[in-house]
Amino acid sequence: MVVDVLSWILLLTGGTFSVIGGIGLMRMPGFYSRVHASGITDTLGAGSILLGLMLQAGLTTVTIKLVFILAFLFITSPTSAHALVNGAMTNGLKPKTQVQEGEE
Amino acid sequence: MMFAIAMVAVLVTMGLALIRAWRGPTVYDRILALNSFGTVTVLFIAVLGFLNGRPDFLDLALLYALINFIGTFMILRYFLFGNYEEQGVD
Amino acid sequence: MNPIILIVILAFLAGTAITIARVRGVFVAAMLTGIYSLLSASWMLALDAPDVAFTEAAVGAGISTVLMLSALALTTNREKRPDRIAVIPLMVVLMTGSVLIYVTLDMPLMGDPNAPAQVHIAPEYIDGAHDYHIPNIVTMVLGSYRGYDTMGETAVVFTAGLGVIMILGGARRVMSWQERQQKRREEGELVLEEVYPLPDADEVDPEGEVHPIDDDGGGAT
Amino acid sequence: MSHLLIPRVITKILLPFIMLYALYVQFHGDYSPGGGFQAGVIFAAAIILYAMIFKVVEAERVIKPGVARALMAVGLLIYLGVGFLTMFLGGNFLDYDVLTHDPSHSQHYGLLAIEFGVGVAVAAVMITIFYSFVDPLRD
Repeated sequence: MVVDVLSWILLLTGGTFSVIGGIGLMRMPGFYSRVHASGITDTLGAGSILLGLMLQAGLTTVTIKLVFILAFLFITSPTSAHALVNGAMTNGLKPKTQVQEGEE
Repeated sequence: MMFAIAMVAVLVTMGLALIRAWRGPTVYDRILALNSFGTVTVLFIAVLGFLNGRPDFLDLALLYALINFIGTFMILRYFLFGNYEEQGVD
Repeated sequence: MNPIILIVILAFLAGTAITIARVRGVFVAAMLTGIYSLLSASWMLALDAPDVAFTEAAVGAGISTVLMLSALALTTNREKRPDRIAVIPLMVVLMTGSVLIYVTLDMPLMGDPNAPAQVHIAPEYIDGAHDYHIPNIVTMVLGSYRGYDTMGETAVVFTAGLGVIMILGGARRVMSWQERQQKRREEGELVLEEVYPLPDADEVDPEGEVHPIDDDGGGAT
Repeated sequence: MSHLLIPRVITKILLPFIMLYALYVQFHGDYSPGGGFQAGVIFAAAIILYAMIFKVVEAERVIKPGVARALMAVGLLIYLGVGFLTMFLGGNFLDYDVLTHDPSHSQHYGLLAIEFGVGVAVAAVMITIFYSFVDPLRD
Protein backbone atom coordinates (compact mmCIF):
# COMPACT_ATOMS: atom_id res chain seq x y z
CA MET A 1 0.00 0.00 0.00
CA VAL A 2 2.72 2.43 1.02
CA VAL A 3 4.67 1.27 -1.99
CA ASP A 4 1.70 1.95 -4.23
CA VAL A 5 1.24 5.45 -2.88
CA LEU A 6 4.95 6.15 -3.25
CA SER A 7 5.02 4.93 -6.80
CA TRP A 8 1.89 6.97 -7.61
CA ILE A 9 3.66 10.04 -6.31
CA LEU A 10 6.85 9.26 -8.19
CA LEU A 11 5.10 8.49 -11.45
CA LEU A 12 2.99 11.64 -11.24
CA THR A 13 6.05 13.75 -10.43
CA GLY A 14 7.99 12.16 -13.23
CA GLY A 15 5.19 12.60 -15.72
CA THR A 16 4.68 16.22 -14.72
CA PHE A 17 8.35 17.06 -15.00
CA SER A 18 8.62 15.26 -18.33
CA VAL A 19 5.80 17.33 -19.72
CA ILE A 20 7.30 20.49 -18.23
CA GLY A 21 10.58 19.67 -19.91
CA GLY A 22 8.77 19.02 -23.16
CA ILE A 23 6.91 22.33 -22.96
CA GLY A 24 10.18 24.07 -22.20
CA LEU A 25 11.80 22.40 -25.19
CA MET A 26 8.90 23.65 -27.26
CA ARG A 27 8.49 27.16 -25.92
CA MET A 28 11.85 28.40 -24.68
CA PRO A 29 13.54 31.04 -26.82
CA GLY A 30 16.95 30.21 -28.16
CA PHE A 31 18.94 27.04 -28.19
CA TYR A 32 20.77 27.26 -24.87
CA SER A 33 17.65 27.73 -22.77
CA ARG A 34 16.12 24.74 -24.52
CA VAL A 35 19.06 22.63 -23.40
CA HIS A 36 18.14 23.59 -19.88
CA ALA A 37 14.54 22.47 -20.44
CA SER A 38 15.53 19.15 -21.94
CA GLY A 39 17.72 18.53 -18.92
CA ILE A 40 14.59 18.42 -16.76
CA THR A 41 13.12 15.60 -18.84
CA ASP A 42 16.40 13.73 -18.89
CA THR A 43 17.07 13.80 -15.17
CA LEU A 44 14.10 14.48 -12.93
CA GLY A 45 11.43 13.16 -15.30
CA ALA A 46 13.24 9.99 -16.30
CA GLY A 47 14.58 9.38 -12.81
CA SER A 48 11.22 9.68 -11.09
CA ILE A 49 9.36 7.56 -13.60
CA LEU A 50 11.95 4.81 -13.52
CA LEU A 51 12.04 4.88 -9.71
CA GLY A 52 8.27 4.57 -9.62
CA LEU A 53 8.42 1.60 -11.96
CA MET A 54 11.12 0.02 -9.80
CA LEU A 55 8.87 0.24 -6.76
CA GLN A 56 6.14 -1.52 -8.71
CA ALA A 57 8.44 -4.26 -9.95
CA GLY A 58 9.81 -5.24 -6.57
CA LEU A 59 13.08 -7.10 -6.17
CA THR A 60 13.27 -8.87 -9.52
CA THR A 61 15.43 -8.89 -12.63
CA VAL A 62 13.20 -6.15 -13.96
CA THR A 63 14.38 -3.82 -11.21
CA ILE A 64 17.99 -4.61 -11.96
CA LYS A 65 17.43 -3.80 -15.62
CA LEU A 66 15.70 -0.57 -14.64
CA VAL A 67 18.66 0.36 -12.45
CA PHE A 68 20.97 -0.23 -15.41
CA ILE A 69 18.78 1.91 -17.65
CA LEU A 70 18.69 4.69 -15.09
CA ALA A 71 22.45 4.60 -14.61
CA PHE A 72 22.98 4.60 -18.35
CA LEU A 73 20.65 7.55 -18.88
CA PHE A 74 22.24 9.51 -16.06
CA ILE A 75 25.66 9.01 -17.56
CA THR A 76 24.88 9.52 -21.22
CA SER A 77 22.41 12.37 -21.42
CA PRO A 78 24.51 14.99 -19.60
CA THR A 79 27.44 13.92 -21.77
CA SER A 80 25.42 14.38 -24.93
CA ALA A 81 24.13 17.74 -23.74
CA HIS A 82 27.63 18.86 -22.84
CA ALA A 83 29.04 17.83 -26.19
CA LEU A 84 26.15 19.45 -28.02
CA VAL A 85 26.50 22.77 -26.24
CA ASN A 86 30.25 22.62 -26.63
CA GLY A 87 29.88 22.03 -30.35
CA ALA A 88 27.32 24.78 -30.77
CA MET A 89 29.49 27.22 -28.85
CA THR A 90 32.59 26.28 -30.83
CA ASN A 91 30.71 26.74 -34.05
CA GLY A 92 29.74 30.22 -33.00
CA LEU A 93 26.08 30.00 -32.09
CA LYS A 94 25.46 33.06 -29.94
CA PRO A 95 23.21 32.82 -26.90
CA LYS A 96 20.02 34.74 -27.34
CA THR A 97 19.89 37.53 -24.84
CA GLN A 98 16.68 39.24 -25.90
CA VAL A 99 13.48 37.98 -27.36
CA GLN A 100 13.16 39.59 -30.74
CA GLU A 101 9.91 40.42 -32.41
CA GLY A 102 8.74 38.16 -35.17
CA GLU A 103 10.72 35.19 -33.95
CA GLU A 104 9.60 32.45 -31.72
CA MET B 1 -4.20 3.44 -13.99
CA MET B 2 -0.99 5.05 -12.84
CA PHE B 3 0.84 3.55 -15.78
CA ALA B 4 -1.79 4.97 -18.12
CA ILE B 5 -1.24 8.44 -16.71
CA ALA B 6 2.52 8.06 -17.01
CA MET B 7 2.03 6.83 -20.57
CA VAL B 8 -0.01 9.89 -21.47
CA ALA B 9 2.68 12.13 -20.03
CA VAL B 10 5.36 10.28 -21.95
CA LEU B 11 3.44 10.46 -25.21
CA VAL B 12 2.81 14.19 -24.76
CA THR B 13 6.52 14.76 -24.11
CA MET B 14 7.40 12.70 -27.15
CA GLY B 15 5.11 14.85 -29.24
CA LEU B 16 6.57 18.09 -27.91
CA ALA B 17 10.14 16.92 -28.54
CA LEU B 18 9.16 15.79 -32.02
CA ILE B 19 7.60 19.13 -32.84
CA ARG B 20 10.88 20.77 -31.88
CA ALA B 21 12.71 18.30 -34.11
CA TRP B 22 10.37 19.02 -36.99
CA ARG B 23 10.52 22.79 -36.69
CA GLY B 24 14.19 23.38 -36.03
CA PRO B 25 15.00 26.27 -36.54
CA THR B 26 18.71 25.50 -36.13
CA VAL B 27 20.40 22.16 -36.48
CA TYR B 28 21.35 22.24 -32.83
CA ASP B 29 17.71 22.36 -31.82
CA ARG B 30 17.05 19.30 -33.89
CA ILE B 31 19.91 17.36 -32.34
CA LEU B 32 18.78 18.41 -28.89
CA ALA B 33 15.26 17.28 -29.69
CA LEU B 34 16.60 13.97 -30.99
CA ASN B 35 18.48 13.43 -27.76
CA SER B 36 15.50 14.31 -25.62
CA PHE B 37 13.24 12.20 -27.78
CA GLY B 38 15.50 9.21 -27.29
CA THR B 39 15.30 9.54 -23.53
CA VAL B 40 11.53 9.76 -23.66
CA THR B 41 11.39 6.71 -25.93
CA VAL B 42 13.30 4.73 -23.32
CA LEU B 43 10.68 5.79 -20.78
CA PHE B 44 7.96 4.88 -23.27
CA ILE B 45 9.21 1.32 -23.57
CA ALA B 46 9.59 0.91 -19.82
CA VAL B 47 6.09 2.22 -19.13
CA LEU B 48 4.58 0.24 -22.01
CA GLY B 49 5.90 -2.99 -20.55
CA PHE B 50 4.29 -2.27 -17.21
CA LEU B 51 1.09 -1.07 -18.85
CA ASN B 52 0.70 -4.36 -20.66
CA GLY B 53 1.67 -6.29 -17.55
CA ARG B 54 4.72 -7.86 -19.16
CA PRO B 55 7.84 -5.91 -18.25
CA ASP B 56 10.12 -8.45 -19.93
CA PHE B 57 11.33 -6.34 -22.80
CA LEU B 58 13.44 -3.86 -20.90
CA ASP B 59 16.49 -5.03 -22.86
CA LEU B 60 15.04 -2.94 -25.62
CA ALA B 61 15.00 0.16 -23.46
CA LEU B 62 18.67 -0.37 -22.69
CA LEU B 63 19.37 -0.76 -26.39
CA TYR B 64 17.51 2.46 -27.16
CA ALA B 65 19.47 4.39 -24.57
CA LEU B 66 22.67 3.02 -26.08
CA ILE B 67 21.68 3.70 -29.68
CA ASN B 68 20.56 7.18 -28.75
CA PHE B 69 23.94 7.94 -27.23
CA ILE B 70 25.84 6.56 -30.19
CA GLY B 71 23.59 8.28 -32.70
CA THR B 72 23.82 11.66 -31.00
CA PHE B 73 27.59 11.44 -30.88
CA MET B 74 27.83 10.33 -34.46
CA ILE B 75 25.81 13.33 -35.59
CA LEU B 76 27.81 15.66 -33.39
CA ARG B 77 31.08 14.30 -34.66
CA TYR B 78 30.16 14.74 -38.28
CA PHE B 79 28.22 17.91 -37.88
CA LEU B 80 29.84 20.02 -35.24
CA PHE B 81 33.39 18.83 -34.85
CA GLY B 82 33.85 18.05 -38.51
CA ASN B 83 34.99 20.56 -41.07
CA TYR B 84 31.64 21.47 -42.46
CA GLU B 85 31.00 24.99 -43.48
CA GLU B 86 27.29 25.01 -43.52
CA GLN B 87 26.27 24.91 -39.93
CA GLY B 88 23.71 26.85 -38.09
CA VAL B 89 20.39 27.67 -39.66
CA ASP B 90 19.31 25.20 -42.27
CA MET C 1 -4.99 2.11 -24.30
CA ASN C 2 -2.96 0.20 -26.88
CA PRO C 3 -4.92 1.32 -29.97
CA ILE C 4 -4.59 4.94 -28.84
CA ILE C 5 -0.82 4.51 -28.47
CA LEU C 6 -0.62 3.01 -31.93
CA ILE C 7 -2.59 5.83 -33.48
CA VAL C 8 -0.51 8.49 -31.74
CA ILE C 9 2.73 6.88 -32.86
CA LEU C 10 1.47 6.56 -36.42
CA ALA C 11 0.64 10.26 -36.38
CA PHE C 12 4.18 11.02 -35.19
CA LEU C 13 5.53 8.82 -37.97
CA ALA C 14 3.51 10.69 -40.59
CA GLY C 15 4.73 14.05 -39.31
CA THR C 16 8.34 12.89 -39.31
CA ALA C 17 8.02 11.56 -42.84
CA ILE C 18 6.62 14.87 -44.08
CA THR C 19 9.44 16.73 -42.38
CA ILE C 20 12.02 14.45 -43.99
CA ALA C 21 10.53 15.20 -47.37
CA ARG C 22 10.58 18.93 -46.72
CA VAL C 23 14.03 19.61 -45.28
CA ARG C 24 16.86 20.35 -47.69
CA GLY C 25 19.83 19.68 -45.45
CA VAL C 26 20.84 16.11 -46.11
CA PHE C 27 22.37 15.67 -42.66
CA VAL C 28 19.17 16.79 -41.04
CA ALA C 29 17.25 14.35 -43.19
CA ALA C 30 19.55 11.50 -42.14
CA MET C 31 19.05 12.47 -38.51
CA LEU C 32 15.29 12.55 -38.88
CA THR C 33 15.49 9.11 -40.47
CA GLY C 34 17.00 7.96 -37.19
CA ILE C 35 14.03 9.40 -35.32
CA TYR C 36 11.74 7.69 -37.80
CA SER C 37 13.38 4.33 -37.13
CA LEU C 38 13.16 4.80 -33.38
CA LEU C 39 9.47 5.63 -33.71
CA SER C 40 8.71 2.67 -35.90
CA ALA C 41 10.58 0.44 -33.47
CA SER C 42 8.35 1.74 -30.69
CA TRP C 43 5.35 1.07 -32.88
CA MET C 44 6.46 -2.51 -33.49
CA LEU C 45 6.95 -3.00 -29.77
CA ALA C 46 3.43 -1.73 -29.15
CA LEU C 47 2.30 -4.35 -31.69
CA ASP C 48 4.00 -7.04 -29.56
CA ALA C 49 6.88 -7.75 -31.88
CA PRO C 50 9.92 -7.20 -29.67
CA ASP C 51 12.35 -9.06 -31.90
CA VAL C 52 11.50 -6.92 -34.89
CA ALA C 53 11.62 -3.82 -32.71
CA PHE C 54 15.05 -4.86 -31.48
CA THR C 55 16.35 -5.26 -35.01
CA GLU C 56 14.78 -2.04 -36.16
CA ALA C 57 16.30 -0.09 -33.29
CA ALA C 58 19.76 -1.62 -33.66
CA VAL C 59 19.93 -1.54 -37.43
CA GLY C 60 17.60 1.24 -38.49
CA ALA C 61 18.29 3.79 -35.79
CA GLY C 62 21.83 2.79 -35.01
CA ILE C 63 23.99 1.43 -37.76
CA SER C 64 22.19 2.70 -40.82
CA THR C 65 22.10 6.26 -39.51
CA VAL C 66 25.80 6.01 -38.78
CA LEU C 67 26.63 4.58 -42.18
CA MET C 68 24.35 7.11 -43.86
CA LEU C 69 26.17 9.96 -42.13
CA SER C 70 29.54 8.45 -43.05
CA ALA C 71 28.43 8.16 -46.64
CA LEU C 72 27.07 11.71 -46.66
CA ALA C 73 30.40 12.97 -45.42
CA LEU C 74 31.74 11.85 -48.79
CA THR C 75 29.29 14.05 -50.68
CA THR C 76 27.80 17.48 -50.24
CA ASN C 77 25.61 18.69 -47.45
CA ARG C 78 22.85 20.14 -49.57
CA GLU C 79 20.16 18.49 -51.60
CA LYS C 80 19.60 20.16 -54.95
CA ARG C 81 16.32 21.92 -55.20
CA PRO C 82 14.32 20.30 -57.97
CA ASP C 83 13.48 22.49 -60.95
CA ARG C 84 9.85 21.51 -61.01
CA ILE C 85 7.46 19.19 -59.29
CA ALA C 86 7.99 15.74 -60.72
CA VAL C 87 4.50 14.74 -61.81
CA ILE C 88 5.03 11.19 -63.01
CA PRO C 89 6.81 9.94 -59.86
CA LEU C 90 4.11 11.56 -57.75
CA MET C 91 1.44 9.73 -59.75
CA VAL C 92 3.31 6.44 -59.40
CA VAL C 93 3.66 6.88 -55.66
CA LEU C 94 0.02 7.81 -55.21
CA MET C 95 -1.17 4.89 -57.32
CA THR C 96 1.05 2.38 -55.53
CA GLY C 97 -0.09 3.72 -52.20
CA SER C 98 -3.76 3.47 -53.06
CA VAL C 99 -3.31 -0.05 -54.41
CA LEU C 100 -1.58 -1.07 -51.19
CA ILE C 101 -4.33 0.44 -49.07
CA TYR C 102 -6.92 -1.31 -51.22
CA VAL C 103 -5.15 -4.64 -50.71
CA THR C 104 -5.08 -4.26 -46.94
CA LEU C 105 -8.87 -4.29 -46.94
CA ASP C 106 -8.75 -7.95 -47.92
CA MET C 107 -6.19 -8.92 -45.32
CA PRO C 108 -7.21 -10.56 -42.05
CA LEU C 109 -7.57 -8.25 -39.06
CA MET C 110 -4.72 -7.92 -36.60
CA GLY C 111 -4.78 -10.81 -34.16
CA ASP C 112 -7.52 -12.65 -36.04
CA PRO C 113 -7.35 -16.27 -34.80
CA ASN C 114 -8.72 -17.52 -38.12
CA ALA C 115 -6.04 -15.90 -40.24
CA PRO C 116 -4.22 -18.44 -42.44
CA ALA C 117 -0.91 -17.84 -40.69
CA GLN C 118 -2.45 -18.60 -37.31
CA VAL C 119 -4.25 -21.82 -38.20
CA HIS C 120 -1.75 -23.27 -40.59
CA ILE C 121 1.85 -22.80 -39.55
CA ALA C 122 1.93 -21.04 -36.18
CA PRO C 123 0.72 -24.03 -34.10
CA GLU C 124 3.51 -26.15 -35.49
CA TYR C 125 6.12 -23.56 -34.56
CA ILE C 126 4.68 -23.19 -31.07
CA ASP C 127 4.60 -26.95 -30.50
CA GLY C 128 8.15 -27.33 -31.76
CA ALA C 129 9.48 -24.55 -29.54
CA HIS C 130 7.67 -26.09 -26.61
CA ASP C 131 9.10 -29.53 -27.27
CA TYR C 132 12.61 -28.20 -27.58
CA HIS C 133 12.33 -25.86 -24.56
CA ILE C 134 13.27 -22.73 -26.43
CA PRO C 135 11.33 -19.78 -25.02
CA ASN C 136 12.01 -17.38 -27.85
CA ILE C 137 10.06 -18.81 -30.76
CA VAL C 138 11.46 -16.23 -33.16
CA THR C 139 15.01 -17.49 -32.68
CA MET C 140 13.75 -21.03 -33.05
CA VAL C 141 11.99 -20.24 -36.32
CA LEU C 142 15.00 -18.31 -37.62
CA GLY C 143 17.54 -20.92 -36.72
CA SER C 144 15.77 -24.22 -37.06
CA TYR C 145 12.72 -24.07 -39.27
CA ARG C 146 14.14 -21.40 -41.54
CA GLY C 147 17.81 -22.24 -41.18
CA TYR C 148 18.37 -22.08 -44.92
CA ASP C 149 16.78 -18.64 -45.14
CA THR C 150 18.98 -17.30 -42.37
CA MET C 151 22.02 -18.74 -44.06
CA GLY C 152 20.99 -16.91 -47.21
CA GLU C 153 20.60 -13.70 -45.24
CA THR C 154 24.05 -14.05 -43.77
CA ALA C 155 25.38 -14.62 -47.26
CA VAL C 156 23.56 -11.47 -48.39
CA VAL C 157 25.16 -9.42 -45.61
CA PHE C 158 28.53 -10.88 -46.55
CA THR C 159 27.93 -10.00 -50.20
CA ALA C 160 27.01 -6.45 -49.21
CA GLY C 161 30.32 -6.14 -47.40
CA LEU C 162 32.14 -7.52 -50.43
CA GLY C 163 30.37 -5.07 -52.69
CA VAL C 164 31.35 -2.09 -50.58
CA ILE C 165 34.95 -3.29 -50.47
CA MET C 166 35.06 -3.70 -54.21
CA ILE C 167 33.54 -0.30 -54.92
CA LEU C 168 35.16 1.87 -52.27
CA GLY C 169 38.27 0.11 -51.07
CA GLY C 170 40.95 -1.09 -53.41
CA ALA C 171 43.49 -3.63 -52.31
CA ARG C 172 45.67 -0.95 -50.78
CA ARG C 173 43.07 -0.10 -48.16
CA VAL C 174 43.69 -3.37 -46.39
CA MET C 175 46.63 -1.60 -44.82
CA SER C 176 45.88 0.67 -41.94
CA TRP C 177 46.51 4.36 -42.27
CA GLN C 178 49.79 4.27 -40.42
CA GLU C 179 51.13 1.39 -42.46
CA ARG C 180 50.21 3.17 -45.65
CA GLN C 181 51.82 6.35 -44.41
CA GLN C 182 54.94 4.39 -43.55
CA LYS C 183 55.04 2.82 -46.98
CA ARG C 184 54.61 6.12 -48.70
CA ARG C 185 57.33 7.66 -46.66
CA GLU C 186 59.64 4.83 -47.59
CA GLU C 187 58.81 5.26 -51.23
CA GLY C 188 59.34 9.00 -50.89
CA GLU C 189 56.07 9.44 -52.67
CA LEU C 190 54.05 11.75 -50.52
CA VAL C 191 54.35 13.36 -47.16
CA LEU C 192 51.15 14.21 -45.41
CA GLU C 193 52.81 15.39 -42.24
CA GLU C 194 52.39 18.99 -43.21
CA VAL C 195 48.66 18.58 -43.24
CA TYR C 196 48.29 16.05 -40.49
CA PRO C 197 51.51 15.93 -38.48
CA LEU C 198 52.11 12.32 -37.65
CA PRO C 199 53.50 11.88 -34.14
CA ASP C 200 56.57 9.76 -33.72
CA ALA C 201 56.17 6.65 -31.68
CA ASP C 202 57.80 8.08 -28.58
CA GLU C 203 55.90 11.34 -28.77
CA VAL C 204 52.53 9.69 -28.64
CA ASP C 205 50.75 10.40 -25.43
CA PRO C 206 50.57 7.08 -23.58
CA GLU C 207 46.94 7.73 -22.75
CA GLY C 208 46.23 8.35 -26.40
CA GLU C 209 44.34 11.43 -25.37
CA VAL C 210 45.52 14.27 -27.50
CA HIS C 211 47.00 13.95 -30.92
CA PRO C 212 47.71 16.86 -33.19
CA ILE C 213 45.50 15.29 -35.81
CA ASP C 214 42.47 15.78 -33.64
CA ASP C 215 42.13 19.45 -33.53
CA ASP C 216 41.05 19.91 -37.07
CA GLY C 217 38.42 17.29 -37.14
CA GLY C 218 40.31 14.09 -36.54
CA GLY C 219 39.55 10.85 -38.18
CA ALA C 220 36.16 11.76 -39.43
CA THR C 221 37.15 14.31 -41.95
CA MET D 1 42.69 20.90 -25.38
CA SER D 2 40.35 18.73 -27.27
CA HIS D 3 36.63 19.39 -27.23
CA LEU D 4 36.13 15.68 -26.88
CA LEU D 5 37.71 15.25 -23.46
CA ILE D 6 34.55 14.50 -21.51
CA PRO D 7 33.01 12.30 -24.23
CA ARG D 8 36.26 10.37 -24.29
CA VAL D 9 36.27 9.68 -20.59
CA ILE D 10 32.62 8.66 -20.65
CA THR D 11 33.13 6.47 -23.71
CA LYS D 12 36.02 4.73 -22.00
CA ILE D 13 33.77 3.96 -19.07
CA LEU D 14 30.85 2.80 -21.18
CA LEU D 15 32.55 0.74 -23.87
CA PRO D 16 33.05 -2.43 -21.80
CA PHE D 17 29.41 -2.38 -20.82
CA ILE D 18 28.28 -1.93 -24.40
CA MET D 19 30.35 -4.91 -25.49
CA LEU D 20 29.10 -6.96 -22.56
CA TYR D 21 25.58 -6.07 -23.55
CA ALA D 22 26.31 -7.21 -27.10
CA LEU D 23 27.51 -10.55 -25.76
CA TYR D 24 24.39 -10.81 -23.60
CA VAL D 25 22.19 -10.21 -26.62
CA GLN D 26 24.25 -12.72 -28.58
CA PHE D 27 24.16 -15.62 -26.18
CA HIS D 28 20.80 -14.94 -24.57
CA GLY D 29 19.01 -14.95 -27.90
CA ASP D 30 17.24 -18.23 -27.14
CA TYR D 31 15.53 -16.71 -24.14
CA SER D 32 14.92 -13.05 -24.85
CA PRO D 33 14.64 -10.79 -27.88
CA GLY D 34 17.84 -10.58 -29.82
CA GLY D 35 20.28 -12.85 -31.51
CA GLY D 36 23.31 -12.82 -33.71
CA PHE D 37 22.25 -10.08 -36.05
CA GLN D 38 21.43 -7.55 -33.36
CA ALA D 39 24.46 -8.49 -31.30
CA GLY D 40 26.76 -8.05 -34.26
CA VAL D 41 25.30 -4.65 -34.95
CA ILE D 42 25.72 -3.56 -31.32
CA PHE D 43 29.30 -4.77 -31.25
CA ALA D 44 30.06 -2.93 -34.48
CA ALA D 45 28.39 0.16 -33.04
CA ALA D 46 30.72 -0.02 -30.05
CA ILE D 47 33.76 -0.15 -32.32
CA ILE D 48 32.40 2.66 -34.46
CA LEU D 49 31.75 4.78 -31.38
CA TYR D 50 35.33 4.22 -30.34
CA ALA D 51 36.55 5.14 -33.80
CA MET D 52 34.53 8.32 -33.84
CA ILE D 53 35.21 9.57 -30.35
CA PHE D 54 38.87 8.67 -30.47
CA LYS D 55 40.27 8.18 -33.92
CA VAL D 56 39.75 5.75 -36.73
CA VAL D 57 43.45 4.95 -36.55
CA GLU D 58 43.05 3.90 -32.94
CA ALA D 59 40.14 1.64 -33.82
CA GLU D 60 42.15 0.15 -36.65
CA ARG D 61 44.75 -0.83 -34.11
CA VAL D 62 42.08 -2.75 -32.20
CA ILE D 63 40.52 -4.45 -35.18
CA LYS D 64 42.69 -4.25 -38.26
CA PRO D 65 40.88 -3.77 -41.57
CA GLY D 66 42.34 -7.02 -42.86
CA VAL D 67 41.13 -8.90 -39.80
CA ALA D 68 37.64 -7.46 -40.20
CA ARG D 69 37.62 -8.62 -43.81
CA ALA D 70 38.74 -12.09 -42.87
CA LEU D 71 36.11 -12.31 -40.11
CA MET D 72 33.38 -11.52 -42.64
CA ALA D 73 34.12 -14.80 -44.34
CA VAL D 74 34.79 -16.63 -41.07
CA GLY D 75 31.29 -15.85 -39.81
CA LEU D 76 29.64 -17.26 -42.90
CA LEU D 77 31.95 -20.26 -42.78
CA ILE D 78 30.96 -20.98 -39.17
CA TYR D 79 27.33 -21.11 -40.27
CA LEU D 80 28.10 -23.32 -43.22
CA GLY D 81 30.41 -25.42 -41.06
CA VAL D 82 27.59 -26.24 -38.67
CA GLY D 83 25.54 -27.35 -41.65
CA PHE D 84 28.30 -29.58 -42.97
CA LEU D 85 29.02 -30.91 -39.47
CA THR D 86 25.45 -32.12 -39.13
CA MET D 87 25.71 -33.72 -42.56
CA PHE D 88 28.95 -35.35 -41.50
CA LEU D 89 27.28 -36.72 -38.37
CA GLY D 90 24.61 -38.36 -40.45
CA GLY D 91 21.77 -35.86 -40.45
CA ASN D 92 20.54 -33.43 -43.03
CA PHE D 93 22.12 -30.04 -43.70
CA LEU D 94 21.50 -27.87 -40.58
CA ASP D 95 19.64 -30.67 -38.83
CA TYR D 96 20.82 -30.03 -35.28
CA ASP D 97 19.24 -33.11 -33.73
CA VAL D 98 22.30 -35.22 -34.44
CA LEU D 99 24.72 -32.96 -32.56
CA THR D 100 24.18 -34.58 -29.14
CA HIS D 101 22.01 -37.33 -27.79
CA ASP D 102 19.38 -35.02 -26.35
CA PRO D 103 17.43 -33.25 -29.14
CA SER D 104 16.65 -30.24 -26.93
CA HIS D 105 20.31 -29.69 -26.10
CA SER D 106 21.20 -30.19 -29.74
CA GLN D 107 18.82 -27.45 -30.74
CA HIS D 108 20.34 -25.09 -28.20
CA TYR D 109 23.90 -25.84 -29.28
CA GLY D 110 23.05 -25.58 -32.95
CA LEU D 111 21.25 -22.27 -32.49
CA LEU D 112 24.12 -20.88 -30.42
CA ALA D 113 26.64 -21.91 -33.08
CA ILE D 114 24.81 -20.42 -36.03
CA GLU D 115 23.91 -17.27 -34.12
CA PHE D 116 27.58 -16.88 -33.31
CA GLY D 117 28.41 -17.19 -36.99
CA VAL D 118 25.79 -14.60 -37.90
CA GLY D 119 27.05 -12.26 -35.18
CA VAL D 120 30.66 -12.47 -36.32
CA ALA D 121 29.73 -11.95 -39.95
CA VAL D 122 27.44 -8.99 -39.30
CA ALA D 123 29.85 -7.23 -36.94
CA ALA D 124 32.73 -7.69 -39.39
CA VAL D 125 30.68 -6.47 -42.34
CA MET D 126 29.49 -3.37 -40.51
CA ILE D 127 32.99 -2.51 -39.35
CA THR D 128 34.36 -3.08 -42.84
CA ILE D 129 31.72 -0.86 -44.41
CA PHE D 130 32.47 1.82 -41.86
CA TYR D 131 36.20 1.64 -42.54
CA SER D 132 35.58 1.81 -46.27
CA PHE D 133 33.39 4.87 -45.88
CA VAL D 134 35.66 6.86 -43.63
CA ASP D 135 38.91 5.83 -45.25
CA PRO D 136 38.87 7.97 -48.39
CA LEU D 137 38.29 11.06 -46.29
CA ARG D 138 41.61 10.76 -44.56
CA ASP D 139 43.83 10.63 -47.58
